[in-house]
Amino acid sequence: MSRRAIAYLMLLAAGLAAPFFIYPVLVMKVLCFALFACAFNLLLGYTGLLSFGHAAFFGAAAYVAGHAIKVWGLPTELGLLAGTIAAGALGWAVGSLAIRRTGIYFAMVTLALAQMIYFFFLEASFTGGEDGLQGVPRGALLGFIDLSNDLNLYYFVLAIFVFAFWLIYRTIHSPFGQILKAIRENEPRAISLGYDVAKYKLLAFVLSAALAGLAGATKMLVFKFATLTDAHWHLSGEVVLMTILGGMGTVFGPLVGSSVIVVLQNELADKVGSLVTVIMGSIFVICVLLFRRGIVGEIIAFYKRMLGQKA
Amino acid sequence: MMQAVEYLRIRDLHAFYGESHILHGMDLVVNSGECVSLLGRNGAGRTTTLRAILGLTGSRTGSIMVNGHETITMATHRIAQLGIGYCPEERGIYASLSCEENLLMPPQLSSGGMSLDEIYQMFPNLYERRQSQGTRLSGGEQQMLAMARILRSGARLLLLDEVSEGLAPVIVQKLGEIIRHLKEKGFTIVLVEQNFRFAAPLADRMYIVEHGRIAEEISQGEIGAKKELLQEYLGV
Amino acid sequence: MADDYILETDALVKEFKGFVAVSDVSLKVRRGHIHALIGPNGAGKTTCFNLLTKFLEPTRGRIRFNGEDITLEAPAQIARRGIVRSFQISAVFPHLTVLENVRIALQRKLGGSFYFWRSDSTLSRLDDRAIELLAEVGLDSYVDMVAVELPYGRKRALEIATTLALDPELMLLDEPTQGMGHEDVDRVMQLIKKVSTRRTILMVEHNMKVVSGISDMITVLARGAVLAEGPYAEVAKNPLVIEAYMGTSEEAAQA
Amino acid sequence: MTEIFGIPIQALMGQLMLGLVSGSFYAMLSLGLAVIFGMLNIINFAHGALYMMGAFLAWMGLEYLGIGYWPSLALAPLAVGVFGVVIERSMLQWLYKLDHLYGLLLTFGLALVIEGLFTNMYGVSGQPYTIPEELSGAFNLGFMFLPKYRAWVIVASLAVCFLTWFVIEKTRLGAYLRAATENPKLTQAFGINVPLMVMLTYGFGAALAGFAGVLAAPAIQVSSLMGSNLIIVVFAVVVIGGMGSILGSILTGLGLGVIEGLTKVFYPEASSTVVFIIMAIVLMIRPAGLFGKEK
Amino acid sequence: QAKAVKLSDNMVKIGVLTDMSGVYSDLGGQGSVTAAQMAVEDYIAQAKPKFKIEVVYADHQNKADVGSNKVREWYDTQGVDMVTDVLNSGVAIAVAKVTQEKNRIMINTGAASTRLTNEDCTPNTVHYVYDTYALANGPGKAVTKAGGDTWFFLTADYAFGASLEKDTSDAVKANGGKVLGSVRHPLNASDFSSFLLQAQASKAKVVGLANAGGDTVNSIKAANEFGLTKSQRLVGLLTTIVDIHALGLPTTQGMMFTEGFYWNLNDETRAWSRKFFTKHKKMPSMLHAGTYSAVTTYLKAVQAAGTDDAATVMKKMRDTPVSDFFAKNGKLREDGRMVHDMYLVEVKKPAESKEPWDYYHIKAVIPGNDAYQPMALSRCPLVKK
Ligand SMILES: Nc1ncnc2c1ncn2[C@@H]1O[C@H](COP(=O)(O)OP(=O)(O)OP(=O)(O)O)[C@@H](O)[C@H]1O
Ligand SMILES: Nc1ncnc2c1ncn2[C@@H]1O[C@H](COP(=O)(O)OP(=O)(O)OP(=O)(O)O)[C@@H](O)[C@H]1O
Ligand SMILES: [Mg+2]
Ligand SMILES: [Mg+2]
Repeated sequence: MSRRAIAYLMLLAAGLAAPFFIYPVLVMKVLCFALFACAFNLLLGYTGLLSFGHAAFFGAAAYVAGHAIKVWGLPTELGLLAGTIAAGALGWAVGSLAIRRTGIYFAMVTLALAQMIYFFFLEASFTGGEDGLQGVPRGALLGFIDLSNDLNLYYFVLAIFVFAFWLIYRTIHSPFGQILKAIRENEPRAISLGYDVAKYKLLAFVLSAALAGLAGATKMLVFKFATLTDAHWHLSGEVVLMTILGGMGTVFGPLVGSSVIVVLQNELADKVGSLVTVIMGSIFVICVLLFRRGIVGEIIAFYKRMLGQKA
Repeated sequence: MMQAVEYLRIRDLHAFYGESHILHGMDLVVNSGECVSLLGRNGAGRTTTLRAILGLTGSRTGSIMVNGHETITMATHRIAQLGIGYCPEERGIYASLSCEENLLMPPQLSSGGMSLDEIYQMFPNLYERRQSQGTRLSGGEQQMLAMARILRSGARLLLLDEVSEGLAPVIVQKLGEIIRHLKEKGFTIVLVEQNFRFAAPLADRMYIVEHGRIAEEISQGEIGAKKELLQEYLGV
Repeated sequence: MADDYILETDALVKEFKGFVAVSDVSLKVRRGHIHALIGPNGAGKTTCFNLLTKFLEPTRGRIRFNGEDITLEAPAQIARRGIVRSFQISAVFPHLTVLENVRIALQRKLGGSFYFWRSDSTLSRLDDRAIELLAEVGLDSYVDMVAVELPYGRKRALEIATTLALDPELMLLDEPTQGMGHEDVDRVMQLIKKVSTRRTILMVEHNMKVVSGISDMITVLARGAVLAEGPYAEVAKNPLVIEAYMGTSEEAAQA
Repeated sequence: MTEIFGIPIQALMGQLMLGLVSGSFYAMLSLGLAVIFGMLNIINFAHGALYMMGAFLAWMGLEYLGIGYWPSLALAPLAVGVFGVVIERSMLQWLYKLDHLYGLLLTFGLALVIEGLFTNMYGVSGQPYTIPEELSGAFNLGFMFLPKYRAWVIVASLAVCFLTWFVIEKTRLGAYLRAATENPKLTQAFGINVPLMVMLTYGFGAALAGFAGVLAAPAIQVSSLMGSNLIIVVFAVVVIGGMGSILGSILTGLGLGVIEGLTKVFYPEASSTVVFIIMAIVLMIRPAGLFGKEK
Repeated sequence: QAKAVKLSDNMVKIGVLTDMSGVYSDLGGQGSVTAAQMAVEDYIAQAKPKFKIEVVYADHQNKADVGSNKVREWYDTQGVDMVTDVLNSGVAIAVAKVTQEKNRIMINTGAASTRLTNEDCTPNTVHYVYDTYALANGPGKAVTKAGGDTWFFLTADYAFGASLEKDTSDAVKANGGKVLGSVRHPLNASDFSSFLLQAQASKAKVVGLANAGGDTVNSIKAANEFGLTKSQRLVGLLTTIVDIHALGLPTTQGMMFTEGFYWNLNDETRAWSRKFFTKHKKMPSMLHAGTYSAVTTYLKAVQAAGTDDAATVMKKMRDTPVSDFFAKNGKLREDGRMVHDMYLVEVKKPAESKEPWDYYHIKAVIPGNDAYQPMALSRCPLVKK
């Protein structure tokens, strides 16, 4: 077995054992944000597109899934699916407009469209405004596994995460992923080779949006509510930070980055009082100045240097 | 004849891009009013030498004397202010400035630069396209602009990197005349060239660069005699 | 025979805010030829290329490829028809390896580029073909190098290999030898000659050695319009061309 | 009385006037952002925090040192400018060669730190700053009472904007600035002291934000969060105007102020979203913004 | 000497969940934590209980997921028995659900939404200090009766804004007044002058500010600048002493609104507040005083019930009226509402203020039963009709 496979298996084992050592709801939250960041990284790290409105997909899926389960009484699985599809569809709409632009303008178009979506959620009655869509039942998986039990839910969430993570990994390392890389590297050249660049970008955008939606819907299920913070641009910014902090364009970076941020948010909550923003801010400053490649990126670079010296 | 005055003296110059070591102890001298050509294969380090003179590479060590000043520790703009004009390989035309603004951009370093009229006379193409955005010019027009731009500033030492590249033969021919003319006016010129036939008649001396150091020095008079050497190093 | 021409343009015009960069160019490129486009700087050669590949929209005029009107098609579509270009400023995928660069091009013919659920190891069957192509341009010893690290001349060679991978009917090369040393120029020249056997090549070139050495037909552009056309020997004697482009000195004429 | 869509024309004029006032703030702030983006290629997320600092410094000057409004108008921006220079030297200068993303992240972190520190010291509900004696009261314009202070804001901001535009677009210094923006290394190789220029530019951009802050202090509560609410709108303004375009951000700032003002009358709920709707539309039609140059 | 109490883990743990760094941090924040700690110290000193009491606190950063996750963790791993403060309605409702699920108690002293005691009521929720209905109802009635019978609203485009506006309008209409119009502004609007101009144009006698925090403060500031206060009366619907302190009396004089507590009401309130002031350097808001009172009430109930079992303690609290410096005639209803007297206040002129923080004239004491939503209108499923 290859070293890499062993590493993946060990991670999986850690994931399976985690709820017995760490508070499971916290781990679930980490997994949801990690999935969100991984989905985002698919776009930023591998396609070179910086979306500044990804929270819109996260939030939209949370609302749709919540509404579907709570009001329409859909089974949990279908509710999540509905949320994911809704996010993907929204991603398609936003994406088809946004991919006509590049760079900072792309980021701004996504931000603008996301703000409009946010405005819709603010005004729409089914979202409950700032009070949120609350009290969504977790339901039962396949009709008989009770998800209100945290441990049952945990393994369900873990399964979702592993599936999505695999899908992202697969996408990156697929023929499609190769083309994405080529587009990121030199777009005119990719066009001149006969690739319809817009279509590739759009598919990447939709995939990323749908997976971000899956993350949002799952988070909704864990906490049983969806609120406006889920669709706010602050969250769009946060996911950028998670990705960069962990290391963009690395497979594990977003996982690490989101864990750090979620755990910090949780841990600092009752320790530093009003200094929490100062501490978070300092972390970003330090990260940009000293660990530019992100945590995972720096580790990889260090590892490569070590290898280089030995060779 | 007057005793030749050293205008540029490079001793044991090492230069790096990040971790890659590109120049391995360059030594060369250019006298005032002289035209010296650096020849060599692709990637030999000629461009890097020019960039190192201006402090545009990564770190560098050794000694670079420009007109009697040691510049190895100076900031780029201070070096340039000693009277150096640089025409880069990639041309470096400013997209945000018009063709004419591009021409006017380099600040006056000393008196004795050419006037705008003189320059337009030399390069009529540029006059025609003077209102055009800099990077909208054709490849060759940009090349001319890059060359023309440094003639205004009053720089006495010109570092020219592949100036004949991408130009029509007529223009190349004219460029040769211009360089000859500049030499007459007393400019000191370092000419980095791929095009041996272009450089050979212009250069008073030639250095052949190989793996980041000087492999050979050939004076104008020796070209005929050292045909074989040139063949070996350059394939001409 | 009319359809002996693979590419025809019909009074092609491109204006930039009143400035006419290409005016009334009717170009005919014969199948199987190496056709050179030369002319003084700013004559409109690169612009012509941009029009042919639709990186720019023509102001007026038509473009026909194999007898079909392609004036209104998108750049990627034109590439899929078999017209592939190289760029005046080097264009590789800098952070992919040399092998991957070529594979990106090969992959298109394979189909399935949208299959994000499939493993990229399915691409390894393209490796042999890619290495073959790289060997043709003398890059077979650089297969695993990242493209940025290649010296300039090799990058141009890689670009040609990538273009060849698409097996284009018509190759457009914009100054393929610019910035190359003599040895490289010779090699690229031989390479172009070699690959031209099964296809048509339209190239822009200032290096007269290359132009005179391998081109079957030459079109001279000046100020956006066609100044002269014909084989090298004929064009080179044309006094208009000598004045506008070639110059008189022996040095410039054969550098 | 004449009416437009059910609104008396007089009231509408009043609203337009007010739109112009808030537009003045947008113009000043987006101008600073545009200058910084243009020169340093950095999307300065800390701009809102610098604006807040300007206001706070004015307030602190009055509270602790007894420095009045007029001296503050010069001193506070100066102090913010110096602070900007320190930031540039100590942090930003290492980021120029990198992607926009890093500058954005660093300044975002800085904004959090600065705002967090002020919150920690002064709470969030803010501090009052009274309008200087000379500017209290109002002009009767016939269709509305325009507080003198608001009129002063328009005048001051237009003056500052025009001056900045003139220097950058019409002077030699401006041409150096634009050249340095595009290719700093080469520009330096022509003998221009680019690092110095870059440093001063950031300082100047920061000072502009500080100046806007002092102008805002008497009009709104001086609070640690006053900038963070504004910053994202100001971004939108810069983008609509065309990244880096000086004239673009000034005109767009004023224009959007007016449009937002009208939205406040016809569909007030959407008044903070309208900017983004316009941004989306503009970018669809003119990819590089209204005044931006396409490459 | 206190009698022994049977506890699940021999300890009573109280969690203060609040906003420590965001927009509401002056209203609750560190002050709430201080108040809760004071309450515990005072209780230990007076009642000398046999059990240990501990206070923990956390910053929910105004994010419902951070808040509910923290509370969940408190309940699951730290044995917290009661959470308090919990301002921000989104967070509060989420926490209420968790509290019900885990069968603990939330005594909410911070959030404004009436949903806590209506649609989203639970047997484990106490809503202690105020809600939008009480804030709206008082001035709506009193001001209208006093001749301010035409109203215009400046409403934050959020659920709390809408419900403030609706409840006030109802009260205004019920008392013969008229609502001339309203304008909905986005949260954290940068400039209010435009909205105020519209209010001015309406010629209403009263302008109701159905917004909160920075928005209220900036509305009031602009209202002064545009001379609106000369011809119209400003009524804050969610205004607190924190806002008045931030703006100063010259700007706010003459405003009217409802408060749940005023430090300078009587000797008892002054005594407690001065003590609080020495610790917090600011006079208490109604949230701070309410949090102190809530913690004390809870501890007394635990002692009296002899257990920390949620249902039993809740029952004890329902059965025992609250009477302390914060609340006279306080009674906990079935829907979770703690009903107590509210105060209609008017802001003093600068000249009338005798000392720092001396800001209000008490215009009326609104008896709890008038102040809060009558049980008959309750939408809480727990209320048997
Ligand atoms: N920015 C850079 N980073 C790393 N390596 C570089 C960089 N620029 C150039 N090099 C390397 O330095 C070496 C010398 O390059 P240089 O550009 O000086 O060559 P040259 O002699 O001018 O050749 P050419 O004809 O290609 O211009 C080459 O191997 C090149 O790959
Ligand atoms: N986008 C544009 N906007 C305005 N003018 C342009 C634009 N592109 C090219 N031009 C002008 O059109 C003319 C033709 O340019 P083109 O690049 O086609 O020349 P070329 O023949 O390739 O020359 P060279 O051999 O120097 O590369 C030039 O004068 C150039 O300034
Ligand atoms: Mg070179
Ligand atoms: Mg060209």
